[in-house]
Amino acid sequence: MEKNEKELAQLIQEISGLNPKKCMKCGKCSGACPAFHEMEYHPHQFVDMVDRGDVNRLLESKSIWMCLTCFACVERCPRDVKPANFIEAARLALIRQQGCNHLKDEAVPPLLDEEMPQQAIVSAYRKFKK
Amino acid sequence: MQRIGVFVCWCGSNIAATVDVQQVADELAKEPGVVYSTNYQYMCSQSGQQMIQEAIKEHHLTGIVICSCSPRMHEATFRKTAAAAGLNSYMVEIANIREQCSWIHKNKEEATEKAIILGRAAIAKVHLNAPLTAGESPVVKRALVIGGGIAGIQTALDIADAGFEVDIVEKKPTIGGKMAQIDKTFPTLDCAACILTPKMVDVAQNEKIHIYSYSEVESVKGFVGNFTATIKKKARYVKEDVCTGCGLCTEKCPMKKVPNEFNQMLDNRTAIYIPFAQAVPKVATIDPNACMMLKNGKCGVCSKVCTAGAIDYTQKDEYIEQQYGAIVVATGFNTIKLDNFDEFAYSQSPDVVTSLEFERLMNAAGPTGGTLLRPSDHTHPHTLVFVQCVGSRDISGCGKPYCSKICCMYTAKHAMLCREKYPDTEVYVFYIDVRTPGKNFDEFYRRAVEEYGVHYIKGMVGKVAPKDGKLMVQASDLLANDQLLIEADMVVLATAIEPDESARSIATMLTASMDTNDFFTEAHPKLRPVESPTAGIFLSGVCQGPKDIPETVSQASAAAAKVIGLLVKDKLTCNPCVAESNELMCNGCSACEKVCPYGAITYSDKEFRTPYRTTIMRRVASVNPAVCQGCGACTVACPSGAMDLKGFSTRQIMAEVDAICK
Amino acid sequence: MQVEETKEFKPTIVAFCCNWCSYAGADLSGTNRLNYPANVKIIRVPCSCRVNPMFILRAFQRGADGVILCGCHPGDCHYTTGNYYARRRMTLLFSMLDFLGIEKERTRVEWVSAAEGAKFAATMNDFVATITKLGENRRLEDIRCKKQ
Amino acid sequence: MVYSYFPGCTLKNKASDLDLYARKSAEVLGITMEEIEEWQCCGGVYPLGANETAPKLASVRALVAAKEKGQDLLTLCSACHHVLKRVNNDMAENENIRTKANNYMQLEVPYAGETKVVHYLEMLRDVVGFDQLKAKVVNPLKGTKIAAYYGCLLLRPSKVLGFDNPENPKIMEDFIKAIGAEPVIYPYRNECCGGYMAMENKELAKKKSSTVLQSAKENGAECVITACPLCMYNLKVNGGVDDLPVYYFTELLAQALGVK
Repeated sequence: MEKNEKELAQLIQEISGLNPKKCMKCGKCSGACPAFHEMEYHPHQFVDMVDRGDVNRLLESKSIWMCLTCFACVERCPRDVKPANFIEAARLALIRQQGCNHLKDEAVPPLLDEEMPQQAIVSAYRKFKK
Repeated sequence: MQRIGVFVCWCGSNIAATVDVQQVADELAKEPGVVYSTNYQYMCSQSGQQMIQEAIKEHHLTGIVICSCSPRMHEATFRKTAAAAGLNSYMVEIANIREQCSWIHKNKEEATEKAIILGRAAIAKVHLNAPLTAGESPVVKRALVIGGGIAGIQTALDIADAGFEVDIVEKKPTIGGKMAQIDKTFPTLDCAACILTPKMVDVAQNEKIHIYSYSEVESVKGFVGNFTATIKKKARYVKEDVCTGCGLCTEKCPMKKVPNEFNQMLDNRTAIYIPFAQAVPKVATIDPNACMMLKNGKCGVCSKVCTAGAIDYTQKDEYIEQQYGAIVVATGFNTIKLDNFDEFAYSQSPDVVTSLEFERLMNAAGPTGGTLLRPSDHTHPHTLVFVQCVGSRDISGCGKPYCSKICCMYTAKHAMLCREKYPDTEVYVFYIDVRTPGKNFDEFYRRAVEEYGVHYIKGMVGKVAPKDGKLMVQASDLLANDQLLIEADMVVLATAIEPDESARSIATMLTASMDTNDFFTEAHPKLRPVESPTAGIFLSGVCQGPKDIPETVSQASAAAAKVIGLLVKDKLTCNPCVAESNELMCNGCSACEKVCPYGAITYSDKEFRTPYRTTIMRRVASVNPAVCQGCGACTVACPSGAMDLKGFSTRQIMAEVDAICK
Repeated sequence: MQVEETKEFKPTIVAFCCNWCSYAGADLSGTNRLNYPANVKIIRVPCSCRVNPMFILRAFQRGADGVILCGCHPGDCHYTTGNYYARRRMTLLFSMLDFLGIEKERTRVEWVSAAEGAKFAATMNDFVATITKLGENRRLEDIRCKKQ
Repeated sequence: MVYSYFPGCTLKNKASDLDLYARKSAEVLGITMEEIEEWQCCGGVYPLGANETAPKLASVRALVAAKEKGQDLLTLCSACHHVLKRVNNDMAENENIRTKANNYMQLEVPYAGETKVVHYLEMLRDVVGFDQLKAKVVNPLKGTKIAAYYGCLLLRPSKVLGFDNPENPKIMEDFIKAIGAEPVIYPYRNECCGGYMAMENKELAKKKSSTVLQSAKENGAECVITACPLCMYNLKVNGGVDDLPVYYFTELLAQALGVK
């Protein structure tokens, strides 16, 4: 069954287990984010979009796949909002659906090189697909 | 057995229209103990009151019940009436048959029945009433002000103006507090020293005010009107009454590398020092942690150069005991430590400063003589970044959950002054919200933007990275939805403020309550904002919550007015409806003491007789009736039923319950 | 078939109101002529924290069908913290009463400010309706105390 | 002191140096590292979703194994350390996850976060002591200017990891001093290297790692040390600063202790 946008936002909140309303929109997350310029929507917007239920645009954008999960936003947030967790929840809401993996198995081999540690591959698998 | 009189009021038709007053009077006349019952058109009128007084005398009544309007309306009236007829005013009970009966019920039968029940409850209660006398306690006509900042200064001046003695206890060597460190004041940009130092001089010259500088309050005992405080005068190794404040010692002292607190550690002072030129009292103080003479007996230069002979290396701490009628807390604030905010590189670069440090850097009497120079290399900065809300509004545990209130305005001031003095600078302010409620405040902020060209950016700094002597400021610009990287010369952090570290121990000493942030709680957040719930303790300035100078001064004067209102009284009448402990039943468990919001309950060991002519020492609670406000929290906390509330005793309330449920 | 005439059930309800907020709120609902049933009888106490759990047990013992405690809103207590004490004590008492089989709905704590006359009336109307639906309280009533 | 040791997949393969030198050094320092039997991959990343229990089970197994031996659990790889510590914290504090994980594991005694997870650096600081370490150094790296690179996973979120001040850490700097070298403080030592994005978005990883290395170099570093295989990869392959070698901290430790 197709979920409408509001339900999807609700689902993302549920997966995150967090409350986006705690955000006071200071923007420190976006001030701290090292991947900011890779994103169309930025950490403070993630939180806001989930809160407002405006998530279709977010889930379609490449932004959610750009998060490095470096926890700079989590560490520095004065309100304990944890933007990174919302980003991950948005990813999970997507990749838990059939055929929605961000990383396809056949796409992996060309991305590898001799030196690449297992850790990178395992992490990327965990972060990008189910 | 009481002889009770019942008086049912018609209140014109207000009661009589829906309640059969005759029937009520008749029914209540049948109650045990009721010897007289009547009804009348207007009980509160002159003739109604006269009727009550006559009945009291004629029927030798020991208690009366008035069935009328709410006690909130006329309880005081009828108490006076009773007292005038020689009946103790606490032998009066009101049955509220207007607001809580005739006005809300339409059915006359129902309303009459309810009025009778309410009357019965009041009769049941009055049976158990005992005459109460409001106690009196004397008032010592002297006030103690803890803290000598602008709040303490203003409070002391106002109290002294009314003719009362005031003592200011200040832990630093001089009064003046934080305001003395500030350069200019918003929104008028007066020089802080120009408006503060005359007040400090007024304090020094006022005969009614005594300053205990470099002193701390050691302990406080007693209660409203009658506190006893012990003040510790710390040894300053300089005879206060001999020192002329010439400052020669401070010039000659060889120990010149002591961080200077007054300049926020931005430069150094000597071991013997006078914090600043306009200090009050203008007396030198020796820092025992830095003085070579005090540490290892080698030096003594100051003593040699002092022509007045004021230096005394053998001075000891001195303790002074003094009585006070009222105590004002004006302990003020400090900026928080920035250990949890290293993303702003405060500990890594001297060019990242707090706003209070910035005040000193802009101040003509500051370490740079008022020329804005970077602390690292003493060069002129061209790009300055101000960061708001550093540690304020932070619930992550790193900072403070509240808004520090003053930062928006002082940052606007700093930014404006910066642009005014140095038009070649670029000034950026990163804000979350700009909060400028206050007279001429928003206009001031807008002037900073519109006339002085300060760049206000909605967003927050995420990281400051020192690079090649510059500071790379990475921040968000939420309106442009962008992340900026600004190459700055200085970063100024609007650091959150917190209550002074002494506040908690002082609150404990005074049994004054505090909130979770260590701000003192006021007796009522709206209606009694300058009083502590503990009687006789008053609050002035930031110790109660963040506030700016105008607000602090108005609160200080308000606190002074409250103190004066207390000190003009020769005696205090106490509310007689206070808690009372039955010592025979008390088991000394402290449960009541813990719930008492006023610290009215104390424990003492008392000797009791036991059978066989022996005695036993037991710890028992006693309530100070001058301090108790009569809430009754202790009565319920008491596990042994020893604690009761006069006027609302357990038996009285039970009797009402019984009467209603019968 | 014999039809017994049943009397309309009119519950007895005791309301404890703190002097500073709720009692004033009750007065205000009177001033504004906002009706609520006559079953509610108010006992004035200085603060909600003066209400001993014993008072409530006593009321039930003596035949009350419902007891409601009204105090100042959290943070507004005249005595700073009294209503917090009351809230804690009542939470414990009510859960014990619940355990004893006294329906949860028979007891209630409400915050009514001096300005909330309408809230006071609405609360009482609702409470009386609830108790009326529940019927007579038999569980704790001491029949020895009952007047025949 | 005997530790249960969780090496993790990368240390068995690409990052075998990190593991090898750690073991050699531990021997000198009187620390025994007992590798947990049949350990499973921690997953590399800590699952952030509130309702993800299964991906945490591998870590719980390792934690339980250490608990059964009555030992603290020693880790080396930043990622393993991060995941194990956070899962352990969940087991101690998150009732929902604890209940689910315990139901799944069917242990005789339920696990509630009793094991202490210790990073090798923490062990050096708190158990061996940097002063003691200094005393055991035979080849002090005199005068070498070393930049410590922490990355993200060791430090953040600091409330759970409790490793060091997340914005101004000093544990690695103290380590550098202990082995006789000179630490270089530079602002980007706790910024991300690009992490697992190295696979999908190499450009981003390049940008991030070169910022780090350039900052280290500008501040006079002669080499960089790290505790994370992925950081090592990014700095080396994507960092773009060829004349700044990157080592695992254990390699320099072994060198200083004379067991390299």
